[in-house]
Amino acid sequence: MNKVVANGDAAIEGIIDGMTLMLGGFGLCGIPENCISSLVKKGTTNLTCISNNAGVDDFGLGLLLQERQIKKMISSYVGENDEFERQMLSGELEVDLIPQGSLAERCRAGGAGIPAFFTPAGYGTEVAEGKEVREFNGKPHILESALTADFAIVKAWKGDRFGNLIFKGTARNFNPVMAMAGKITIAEVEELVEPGELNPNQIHTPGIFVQRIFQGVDYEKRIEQRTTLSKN
Amino acid sequence: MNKVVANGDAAIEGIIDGMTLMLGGFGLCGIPENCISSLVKKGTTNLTCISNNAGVDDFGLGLLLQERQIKKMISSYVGENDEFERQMLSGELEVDLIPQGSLAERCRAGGAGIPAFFTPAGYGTEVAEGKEVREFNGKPHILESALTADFAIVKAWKGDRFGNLIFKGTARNFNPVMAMAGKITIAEVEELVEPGELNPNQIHTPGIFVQRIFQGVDYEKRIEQRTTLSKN
Amino acid sequence: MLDKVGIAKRIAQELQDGWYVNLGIGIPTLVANYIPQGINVEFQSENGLLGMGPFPYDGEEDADLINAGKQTVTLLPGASLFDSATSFAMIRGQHVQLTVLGAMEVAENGDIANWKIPGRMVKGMGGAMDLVASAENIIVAMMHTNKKGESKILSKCTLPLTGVGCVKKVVTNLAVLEIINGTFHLIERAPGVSVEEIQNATEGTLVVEGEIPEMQLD
Amino acid sequence: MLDKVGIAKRIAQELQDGWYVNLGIGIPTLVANYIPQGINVEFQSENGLLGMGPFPYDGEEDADLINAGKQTVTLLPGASLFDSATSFAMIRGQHVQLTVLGAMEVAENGDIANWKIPGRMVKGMGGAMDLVASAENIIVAMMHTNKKGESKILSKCTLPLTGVGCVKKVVTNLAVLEIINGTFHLIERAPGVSVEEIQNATEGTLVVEGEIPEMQLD
Repeated sequence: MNKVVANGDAAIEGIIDGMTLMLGGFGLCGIPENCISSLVKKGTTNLTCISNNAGVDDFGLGLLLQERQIKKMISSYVGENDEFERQMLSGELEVDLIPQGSLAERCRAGGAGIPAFFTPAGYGTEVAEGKEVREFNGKPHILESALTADFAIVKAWKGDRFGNLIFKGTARNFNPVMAMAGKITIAEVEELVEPGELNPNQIHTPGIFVQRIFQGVDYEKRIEQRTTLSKN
Repeated sequence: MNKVVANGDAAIEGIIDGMTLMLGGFGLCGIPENCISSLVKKGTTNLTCISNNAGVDDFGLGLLLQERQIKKMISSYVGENDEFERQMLSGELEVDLIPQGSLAERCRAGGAGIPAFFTPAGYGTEVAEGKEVREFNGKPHILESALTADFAIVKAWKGDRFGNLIFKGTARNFNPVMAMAGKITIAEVEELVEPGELNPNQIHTPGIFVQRIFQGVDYEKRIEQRTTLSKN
Repeated sequence: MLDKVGIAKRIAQELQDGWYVNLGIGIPTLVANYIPQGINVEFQSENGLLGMGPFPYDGEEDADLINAGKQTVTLLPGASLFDSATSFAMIRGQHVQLTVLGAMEVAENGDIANWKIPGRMVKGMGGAMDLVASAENIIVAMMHTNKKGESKILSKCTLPLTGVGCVKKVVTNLAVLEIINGTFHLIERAPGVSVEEIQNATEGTLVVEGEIPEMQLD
Repeated sequence: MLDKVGIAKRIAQELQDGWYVNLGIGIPTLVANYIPQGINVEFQSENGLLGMGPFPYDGEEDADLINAGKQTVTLLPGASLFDSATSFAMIRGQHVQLTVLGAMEVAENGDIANWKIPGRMVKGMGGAMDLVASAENIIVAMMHTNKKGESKILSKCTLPLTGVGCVKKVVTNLAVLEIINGTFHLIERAPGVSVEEIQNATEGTLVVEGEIPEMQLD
């Protein structure tokens, strides 16, 4: 059950041009910084990236956008990234925008063997185009399909050699559902411990969903909007 | 945000004849013992009970069966209860048997605003009768609908006044998904604490899903199959 | 006429004790600052947090604790953290009693547009489509007109929709409007604003019945 | 001929290092006792537990820690606990590499029946329908014949089905069978059991090709 790999470079082995990746995080919170760096270094291109956001110009997925490694983004919100907007409006980058709740649920469905489900979100909007509409309890819903990925890359706070993960604060976000939906799931963690050190009752992502794990280094954990109150 | 009620009797206020209830637990593990006692005492009848199992003859939901308070059971497995089998085979009790995973997912769906989803479980069996079949990735699936209840009654280990819950061991089982699916959700807990005492990162059921909470008494926590090893 | 704070204050009057509330980015966020006395509400942030508190003190900010606007926040006692699927289970499952969000346009049939300007701005819908499609109780916080003075309270939305027929109440810098049977109904005027001013700023059908009271703020 | 322990031992030979395995009630449960040396597997119990260990010592049993058979169990280092929806997400999502379960009947087209005898016994399917519909890799552990000596390895199931076309391998007290293109194929004989005995005990179509080896246990 030992799933430990050395580092980000080793973790992303097997990711090749044209693959579909899921990357956890909300904004810059809870993103797999080490694996993103390794992907930039490796130069893999034509990637389809499923991630709630696209980072900022010089951090997170923005780094892969800068290098033109991403062919298509599947996200719910892509503001706060000028390069993204430029590539999108110019048509260089394909973009599939999905309601955030549908994105989360579609990832979970992909991991849970639910090929499709009905949701009210997006009915009557361009999101519903080409999708089946059905009424339940007098309310129209659209049929959304599961999402899966060749690799899911998530970031956790603590993890053990078996791949059990615990997240911290709102850095949890999409990470647990994406961990479920990867054909291969890579977890980078701030602290890697031995099996038995994490309380079984407090594990957010059971190790069964994780195939590779490593302790990341040099986390910047950049804050997008530093909002504070003065103590005076 | 104070959701505390005095006890089981107060918690079940508003449950009337003919209602649909969800009751957490797997076998006798993690069942809401106090509320079941209060329901027996109150004598509410014609209940539809959604619960993975039906207890044993003299404990758990078996107590409600003995008193003929249950009109219909919606469960996945009902062995180990002679009175249940007798009422079922004689036609006194309606029974809807559902695959365990579909039962869990249908409760979650009910709580999550997903009116229906596709699953492979039950395809080609009597469970699929009257249900839509659709192929995804070359594999037939059936459409299952969400379950909700007038009241969901769950049992947790610890809870706070806001309704946040932490479960222990495998007593978690159906409790979190049923907590989501009740129009009114009652939680009975072994230990009731003040908001702030539970670690926000370790809460299994956020308080938003819970409307009433109380600290139960006299938990018997009966063991159905006491399997042990000798120390020698 | 109200400023953004005024709009937030007026919306805060709608809060009821024990409600779980989701506040969108912008004006809606300000509502948290004006909760009426004696009312306890909990704020849900769709990135996975219930029981959101104020911004942290200088130096105490935590990169792992942000709200849906990516701002650093704190947790109040009784808070809980969860993943995105659970968060939207709360929203889609109608466990959140009130959703407050901004809009570019609202139409008299309850349609709302707030996520895209074709060919120009594409930020994405984030959680807005889930919120508007699911919530029983939506209040839109917005300016009555755009920078050119054109009405954003319309007979029909011109921008790509976020949701259809879902808005029931709108609080603008000029008025409180309710949508009933496919028309806007004027409920309250902002301090010092006349019914005529509101009528002139409203492109959609506006029903004015009887005396329209002025908002009572503070 | 094998006893129940023998069947469990033979199935244990199928385990591969790193697999997550769900063992049904009855004979399948015994498989956990015969894991080959050098192989690490983790057992999933569908009531919400991964990393299931042996029974507790006398006096150390915990009512809050049971397996899907309602037996008291323990946790191994690296175990995790979760709710029923997550548990079946693992199963339905094919994260479990091997499912071992019992059956009343198996048919040559891969159908399985194990949950109901009309008018007589109705225990319910529990998690079996989810398991058989989802698992890529299912081994059925069963007796080749019933108490009356009638075959349970059939051309067509007579009892209500649990799943269709899902069984690929069957280990009985007499033989190891594989289902390939709608027929049973005899792979191994139990010690001391002849091909003819197996043929006589098998109602379904049985393909016997070449020399059939005897199982190697221990």
